[in-house]
Amino acid sequence: MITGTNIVKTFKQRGNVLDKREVPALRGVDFTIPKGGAISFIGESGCGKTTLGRIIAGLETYDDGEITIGGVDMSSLRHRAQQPHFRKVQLIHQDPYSALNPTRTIHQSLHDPLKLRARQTGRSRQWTYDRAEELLNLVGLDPGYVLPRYPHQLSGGMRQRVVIARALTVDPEVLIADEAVSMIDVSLRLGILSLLRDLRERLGVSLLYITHDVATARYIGDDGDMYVIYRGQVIERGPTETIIADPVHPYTQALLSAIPVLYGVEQPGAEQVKPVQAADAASHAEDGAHCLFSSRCPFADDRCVTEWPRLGHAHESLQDPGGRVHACFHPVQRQVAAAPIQRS
Amino acid sequence: GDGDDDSPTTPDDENGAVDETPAEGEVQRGGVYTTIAATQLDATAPPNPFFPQGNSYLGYNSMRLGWVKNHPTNPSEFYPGLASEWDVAPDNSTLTVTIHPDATWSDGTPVTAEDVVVSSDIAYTRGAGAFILSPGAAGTASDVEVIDDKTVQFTQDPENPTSTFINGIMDMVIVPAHVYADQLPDDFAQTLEAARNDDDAGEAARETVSEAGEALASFAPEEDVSAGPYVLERINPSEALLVRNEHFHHDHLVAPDQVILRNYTGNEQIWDYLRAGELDFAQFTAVPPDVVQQIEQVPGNEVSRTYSPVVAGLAFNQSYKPFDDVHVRRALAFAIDREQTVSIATPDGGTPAITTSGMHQEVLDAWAGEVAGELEPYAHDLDRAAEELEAAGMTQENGRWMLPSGEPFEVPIQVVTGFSDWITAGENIATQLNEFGIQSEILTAPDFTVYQEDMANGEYPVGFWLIGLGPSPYNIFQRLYGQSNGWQVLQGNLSYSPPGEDGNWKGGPETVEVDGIGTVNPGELAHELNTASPERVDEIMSILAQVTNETLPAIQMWDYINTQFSNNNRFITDPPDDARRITGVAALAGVWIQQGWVSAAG
Amino acid sequence: MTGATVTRATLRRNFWGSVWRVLLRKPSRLLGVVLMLGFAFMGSIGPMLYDRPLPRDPSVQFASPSLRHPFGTDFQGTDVFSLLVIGSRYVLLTALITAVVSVLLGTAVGLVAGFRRGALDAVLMRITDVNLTIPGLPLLLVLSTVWEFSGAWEMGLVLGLLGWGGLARAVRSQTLSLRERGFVEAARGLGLPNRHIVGRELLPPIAPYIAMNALMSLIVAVYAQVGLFFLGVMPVIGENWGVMLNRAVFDFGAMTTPARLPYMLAPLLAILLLTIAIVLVVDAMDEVFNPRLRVE
Amino acid sequence: MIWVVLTFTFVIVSIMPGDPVQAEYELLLQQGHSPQQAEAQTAMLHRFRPTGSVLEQYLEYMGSLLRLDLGQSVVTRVDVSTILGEATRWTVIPVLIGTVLSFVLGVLIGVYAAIKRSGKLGDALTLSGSLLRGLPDFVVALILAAIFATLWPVLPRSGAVNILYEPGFNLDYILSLGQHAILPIATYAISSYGGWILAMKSSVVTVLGDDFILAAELRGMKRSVIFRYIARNAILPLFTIFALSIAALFSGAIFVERIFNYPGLGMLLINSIGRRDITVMTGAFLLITAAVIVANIVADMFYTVIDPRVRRAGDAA
Amino acid sequence: MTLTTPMSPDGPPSVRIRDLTVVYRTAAGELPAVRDVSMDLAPGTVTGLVGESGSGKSTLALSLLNAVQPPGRISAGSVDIGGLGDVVQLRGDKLRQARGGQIGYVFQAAQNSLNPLKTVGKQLLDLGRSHDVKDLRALVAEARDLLARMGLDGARVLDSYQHELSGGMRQRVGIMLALVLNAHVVVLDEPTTALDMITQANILEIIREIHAERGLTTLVITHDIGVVAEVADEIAVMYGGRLVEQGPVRAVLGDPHHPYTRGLIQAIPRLTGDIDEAQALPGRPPTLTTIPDQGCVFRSRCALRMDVCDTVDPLFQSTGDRMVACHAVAPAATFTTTTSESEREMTPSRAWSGIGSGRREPAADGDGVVARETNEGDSA
Ligand SMILES: Nc1ncnc2c1ncn2[C@@H]1O[C@H](COP(=O)(O)OP(=O)(O)OP(=O)(O)O)[C@@H](O)[C@H]1O
Ligand SMILES: Nc1ncnc2c1ncn2[C@@H]1O[C@H](COP(=O)(O)OP(=O)(O)OP(=O)(O)O)[C@@H](O)[C@H]1O
Ligand SMILES: [Mg+2]
Ligand SMILES: [Mg+2]
Repeated sequence: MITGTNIVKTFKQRGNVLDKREVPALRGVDFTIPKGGAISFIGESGCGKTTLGRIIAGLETYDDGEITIGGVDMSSLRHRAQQPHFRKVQLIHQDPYSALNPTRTIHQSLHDPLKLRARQTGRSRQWTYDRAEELLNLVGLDPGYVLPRYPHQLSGGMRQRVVIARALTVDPEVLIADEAVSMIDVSLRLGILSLLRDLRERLGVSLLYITHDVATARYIGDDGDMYVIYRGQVIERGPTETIIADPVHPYTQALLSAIPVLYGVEQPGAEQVKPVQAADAASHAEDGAHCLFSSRCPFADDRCVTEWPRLGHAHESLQDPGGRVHACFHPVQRQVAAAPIQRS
Repeated sequence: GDGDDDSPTTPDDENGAVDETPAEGEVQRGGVYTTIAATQLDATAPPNPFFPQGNSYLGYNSMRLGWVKNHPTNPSEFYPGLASEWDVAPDNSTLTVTIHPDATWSDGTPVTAEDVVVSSDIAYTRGAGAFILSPGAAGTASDVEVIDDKTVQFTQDPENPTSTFINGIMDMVIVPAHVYADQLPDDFAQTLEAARNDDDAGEAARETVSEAGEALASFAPEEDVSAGPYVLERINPSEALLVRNEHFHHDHLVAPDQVILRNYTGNEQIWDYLRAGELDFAQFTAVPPDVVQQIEQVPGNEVSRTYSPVVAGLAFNQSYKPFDDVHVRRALAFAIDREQTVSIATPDGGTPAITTSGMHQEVLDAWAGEVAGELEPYAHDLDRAAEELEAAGMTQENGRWMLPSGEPFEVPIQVVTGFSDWITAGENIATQLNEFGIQSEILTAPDFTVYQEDMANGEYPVGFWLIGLGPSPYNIFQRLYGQSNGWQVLQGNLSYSPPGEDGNWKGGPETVEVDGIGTVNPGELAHELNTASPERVDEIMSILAQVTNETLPAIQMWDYINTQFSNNNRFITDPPDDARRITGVAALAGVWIQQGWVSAAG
Repeated sequence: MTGATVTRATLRRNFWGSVWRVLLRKPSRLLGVVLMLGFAFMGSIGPMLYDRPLPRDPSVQFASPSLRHPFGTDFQGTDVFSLLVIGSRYVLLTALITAVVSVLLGTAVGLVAGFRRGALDAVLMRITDVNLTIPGLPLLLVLSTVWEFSGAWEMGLVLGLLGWGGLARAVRSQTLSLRERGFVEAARGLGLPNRHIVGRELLPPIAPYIAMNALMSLIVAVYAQVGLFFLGVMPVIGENWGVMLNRAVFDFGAMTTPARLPYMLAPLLAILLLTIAIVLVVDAMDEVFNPRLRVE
Repeated sequence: MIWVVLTFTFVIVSIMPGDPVQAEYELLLQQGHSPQQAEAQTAMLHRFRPTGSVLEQYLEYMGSLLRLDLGQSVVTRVDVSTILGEATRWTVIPVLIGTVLSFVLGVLIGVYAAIKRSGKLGDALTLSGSLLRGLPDFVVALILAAIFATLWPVLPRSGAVNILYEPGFNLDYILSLGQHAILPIATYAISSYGGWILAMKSSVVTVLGDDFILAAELRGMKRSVIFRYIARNAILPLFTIFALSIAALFSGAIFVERIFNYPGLGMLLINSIGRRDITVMTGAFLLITAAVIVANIVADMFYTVIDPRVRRAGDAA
Repeated sequence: MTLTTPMSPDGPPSVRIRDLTVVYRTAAGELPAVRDVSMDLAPGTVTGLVGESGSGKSTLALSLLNAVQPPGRISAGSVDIGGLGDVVQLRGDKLRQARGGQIGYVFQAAQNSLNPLKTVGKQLLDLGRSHDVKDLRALVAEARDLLARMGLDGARVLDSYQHELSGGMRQRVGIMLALVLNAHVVVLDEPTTALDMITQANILEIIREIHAERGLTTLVITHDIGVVAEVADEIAVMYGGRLVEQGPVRAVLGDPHHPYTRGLIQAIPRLTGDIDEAQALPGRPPTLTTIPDQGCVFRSRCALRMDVCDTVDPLFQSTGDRMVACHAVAPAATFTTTTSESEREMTPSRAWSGIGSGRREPAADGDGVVARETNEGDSA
């Protein structure tokens, strides 16, 4: 199990001496990845999803907060000591094209971590070969075909499977899939997604799924929690089905409303919400003084621009048995998600 | 000698006795005369002859009292410059100079005795020639007396009278007092007086004098004021343009209206100019034989070859074994085919040395003609070379000569980058020695400065070296047995330093035994040449010739030939033979022009 | 596994096959390779083929080119071609050492700076800047008055030390961009040691670039040393193309008498051919490596 | 940066062997001066040599540098800045003309080579570009000299201008300047032009692959407009190389000026090294280094001016 | 089934593609990226073209402007555009004028379709001059209007460089530049890829509205069926360089005939309903070199594969309300293979001449959940 408490990350961009901009990427995010469970983070571009994923995978530092992996608090450890823990968390990159070294065969790419593993666990050389084949089989690839090839000789889908196989070489407890299918062909996406689902079932790995495609998040883990994140703040969190069916935060609602409706198969939700402004037009001269979404929110009132709603603040105003929390002063459930057309 | 006897003459009868009553139109006038600047042109420097780089053009816009002839035996013969007469006391103790009555500066003021006095004061600040301020220094001027407006008398310090005294004074640059006098401190005469004393005050005075010299060096006169045939018009980084000085006292003899002096950075540039027929005159440069051919083929070009007072030698540092063994040096002298070397390296620039006496052959004939025939010529003879090597305890194995220690005998020959004749000769010598079984290679110093310093530091066992520097006998042997061999004059007294100290890099023995003469101290003899009577000089010269021939501190490779190029398309440049020998090539063409030996063609 | 090995062998064959195809596509490239091999032979074996001292015939100084003497003879009647062959050893050996030194240094500095970033990067890049800013040739001129780089080793070392900046910068920027690539990050995530990441993940993609750079630095090294000898700031010792050039121009009047041009043209032609060879080979390498391994 | 270079140079120059006075003396002898004349000529020089420990000299030199005083020539006593000023124009002007020429030519041909990159001609142009880039400038200079000064002697191989012409704005003088500068300029142009072709070609190929070019075509923009788009975007990255190339040419000037006996900085450096004129040497080296640094800075600034991406970002700051 | 009557000069033009084949020269010879495609874009409709990566969508789109880039070329076929004639035959200035003038193209990566060194305004002027627009002021005014219509501050945008605009803004600028010269055929290649959800929804809405307002004939290319469903009247599905199915959006989505279309729709996870209904499509899409040169291109992934599929190209022929290229669903066999799904016919097939009428279910507005217009926010 991995938990994060109040993770804060601010990027300091160095333009030149005079120009030091601070980009708050995460503003105190709490999360829990239960063992064997799946959670998902959704949100529009630039809201901090990738940053969070990288932090959890130990690839990025964070400014404040606390991460525990298997009960061990990372911030109390030195960099070297953190490593074995972070190795239990493997990140699967969005871009399968850059995730594999173009100059090395799949065989080489898989064997390096396996050899390391073999050395650590005192296993034989043969084990690494067997394991490589085993893993490729596991992700649905033909080892004989794939192993000797270079990445550019494989299709995107195959590459992404190889990436997953490589992540599995270190027997991770958590896989973080950051938009893992957004660059894969439509017809192949579902294959990768079901592979991830499958791995969760067969190997018991937890999944952290990062996406802006809510439907795929639902596919991966409809039993887990969904976190809706907006400009570095989680503004709504709850069981996936609850969030989709009855979102209360206007941002969540806007996000769900924006998902294209497959007319002919579905019909749009009845109470769709549209943000007042595009994200890029909204003013960013803020901080801490008001709701981050207030400038785009069709329902914002005076309170929204003078106070900053924290996650769970507005709890009392809403009976929520399912464990959903949100950060809105005016939570109203709206049915925005498209629904399948009822047959007959 | 009397100046009037040496008045300028040309072979051409018409132009005889020009000194007395110059006639109009006796030389064809007009045109631009192009030649090579001897020193580096410096467009940024002031036209001041005391500027260290010498940014004035001797013979053109910078004048001396007289022009030193490079006579093989008599160092004190001159062509008249600003002086029309000079009178030398028999014991060299006084020199009385009369300035040409018409001598005038280019700004119209006449040249006077005052100018000469100021010039000699300035000469002291330069610390050379007859104007040295070290107490007790030999051959220095001690008194300057103005006889009348055009006459000055110089007296030599009687303690150490030498023959170089006259030379030094005649060779002094004369500058206009009205331009330069202000540059000297007020009571400069007293300062000079004080500086002769060997005490603290003298030391201080000498410092003052040197400082004055330093200041003078960077003095930039507003315009070029010359008593010579030309004044400087302008200068750019590669050329200087001089125009006729109408006030020059022999202006009617001066043919070219303008003179261009070209800069050069490498000899090859001069070759280019010559090949293009662009130069009316060029002084000596090392030129490869077929380049000479090329140059000769250009219409109008003429090549003249005359005596040059310099000899190229292969000098030894006798601190290195086995070069301390005279047999080894002799073996090398026999082993090297000088004829071949010279024919390959510099057929136009030198004649193979007939013997190795430390003197130019012409000088040798003049001074010691009687011993010349008896000297060992060291003609190419590999058998004798082998004998000498065996005498030095060497043996031949598989055709290679081995030292007594069993190691191969190696002869590294040091030369300098850019000295093409030395390099080519060195390469040829190395090839010859290798063919004879002596391991040899040439090594090059990157430039002359480094060569010079390394040589003085004793880093080269064998290297090329200029010797036989004429015309003064003293100079000739000073080169071989002076400071570089351990003898140097300190406060007028000769002292000896062992090899490796005080610049003694040759490391030759202090005294040598010579057949038929006995023990000889070559250093002392060489020093004596400065003051010796002519008879004594004769005697010393033949002894030293023999000493040098037998002990071989250096193997004489070739006597330089002064190869001069001229082009007669625009001007006929036709000086008498001995005028081609005027010391300091810088002066050559300028002197000829003012003497009327150059006239415009057609 | 056997299946895989077989396929790997095929792949390797394919690689050489593609090299061959690339060479055949333009015969000029083949020429480049042949020339390169020729120069390698000339520098390594060539000098051994001649008896020393070289035979000479003072009667045929500066003979014009003929069948016996393709570039004529020199001032002592020695065959210029044999001088050229013997002179190639120093030139090529120096160039090789230079290339090795500058490539090793440049790659190491670039990789470390790009991979480590932070303060070390800043320091290394400062040094690189200095290295890049100091004008090499003038510095060499000044240096040559202090040191005599008479041996090929010293010369190569000095040239190498002066010439690594450009590569270091390029390698660093490539490393930085590769660092952002998923596979480097993945290797970190998998806990692979830095040694592995630098050696196995970062180096291979930039290796072709480095190789091409090494070849180009051969040219630069030849240029620099021959130039130094040509200018005469280096000791003009007999067996070197630069010395031949120097003597030809400054001592033998090659620029004045056309008859002596061959002596100058011989080393010029050698440099020209070497440049052509390297350029052609780099061109071929570019095509062999780029479509497959282009890093950008 | 300059300081590092400077100190480095100073140290090297200080430990340099050789004595300018001795060198001068022996040269005079070789020219046929008598030892006395040679000594008279050189005696003064002894006083010009620097005295004191290397550290003292260094501190003094640095001190005067702060006052922008480069000292005086050890050999001639002329202010180093005067000497450098004189030499610099002979280097800078031909180098600039050569660079601009080759830049224009290289850029045009580079564009052509990029457009025809799959054809034989484009290939040949590219290859010739790499060849010329690889070819040392002294090779180019020597070949040019051999052709135009030796085999077919139509151009001078020494000097900068004929002294007979009155300096100033008159036709003769300017023609003479031009005639002397042709070969150096041609060398600079030829030896740098290959680099431009290659740089421009690869830059154009990159830009051609950029979507906005296709977009412009699909919007029916005129060819000339599209060409302008390509050219401007492709040239932009070349400006950084421009600075570097000028730096390279300054080094190349040493060869070019030596071969054509052209009186610029390179020649000055060689001569001053030969004469062990320490202050001039340091000054020349410093100037060349400073030129390189300044060229880099100027290129950066220029880049900022012409690239709106950088410019506007800078404005915002 | 389609109306191909040429429209009056003022109305939206029609586009008729016939037997279009586009080949690319590769190491293995010239390979067709688009083969024998015939398609009609009815005047005034939005047609959505979907297909996987490499199926030839962009190639087809470029063919509409006769702008296939080397090493590709149109090797056969024609593209007739109402009022223009066969674009494939156009050359030189005429062709250039047609591009931008009559046919607007919004680039696949519109993010990068602007010259980074020039302001949008300057590029607009370049465009105007290229098309010999006399009144440049009017052009600028028109551009400003269009931008304002899309919710942007026109003056500011025109004065901006590309890097100062966000992805969504650049895309809108792209649309503006495609329309500002009054083109009536508009091709949008992946107009929303790389935009986030909310922006995408916004852009799609704009496309829809402008299409209606200006009377356009629009082709929207995407690999996202959701986008087509949102924006298009008509859908065309491409696979391996062929058109495999074309018909009214709702009809096709509700009842896909071609096994590929069906698989594709099934492979999309849905937001609500039974998530496990989603089924992955086996196999992987062909690339240029692996497209079989005879027989059905989809057969290797097809559940309905028959022997005839290996050898005979299925005809792209009309079955009821649409065109399908499949042996298994050929007119005669249609109902034998799709009977189980015939009930889906509930979606009313709709004429594409009606512009956007009633396509979208009206948003519930009773309780104040009114979707505000985007443009209001921007100008604020
Ligand atoms: N290395 C970095 N330096 C500076 N800012 C950064 C850096 N990485 C991310 N950011 C900024 O942090 C914020 C969050 O970025 P992040 O990549 O986590 O977003 P995201 O939700 O993954 O977006 P997307 O959906 O586009 O992938 C953004 O504003 C981004 O610009
Ligand atoms: N320049 C080219 N050279 C060779 N083949 C090409 C070229 N451009 C495209 N192709 C090939 O043509 C086929 C169709 O490409 P096209 O770009 O039209 O596909 P697409 O459907 O637009 O794909 P995407 O969704 O990735 O944009 C692909 O197989 C592609 O590999
Ligand atoms: Mg992301
Ligand atoms: Mg496409």
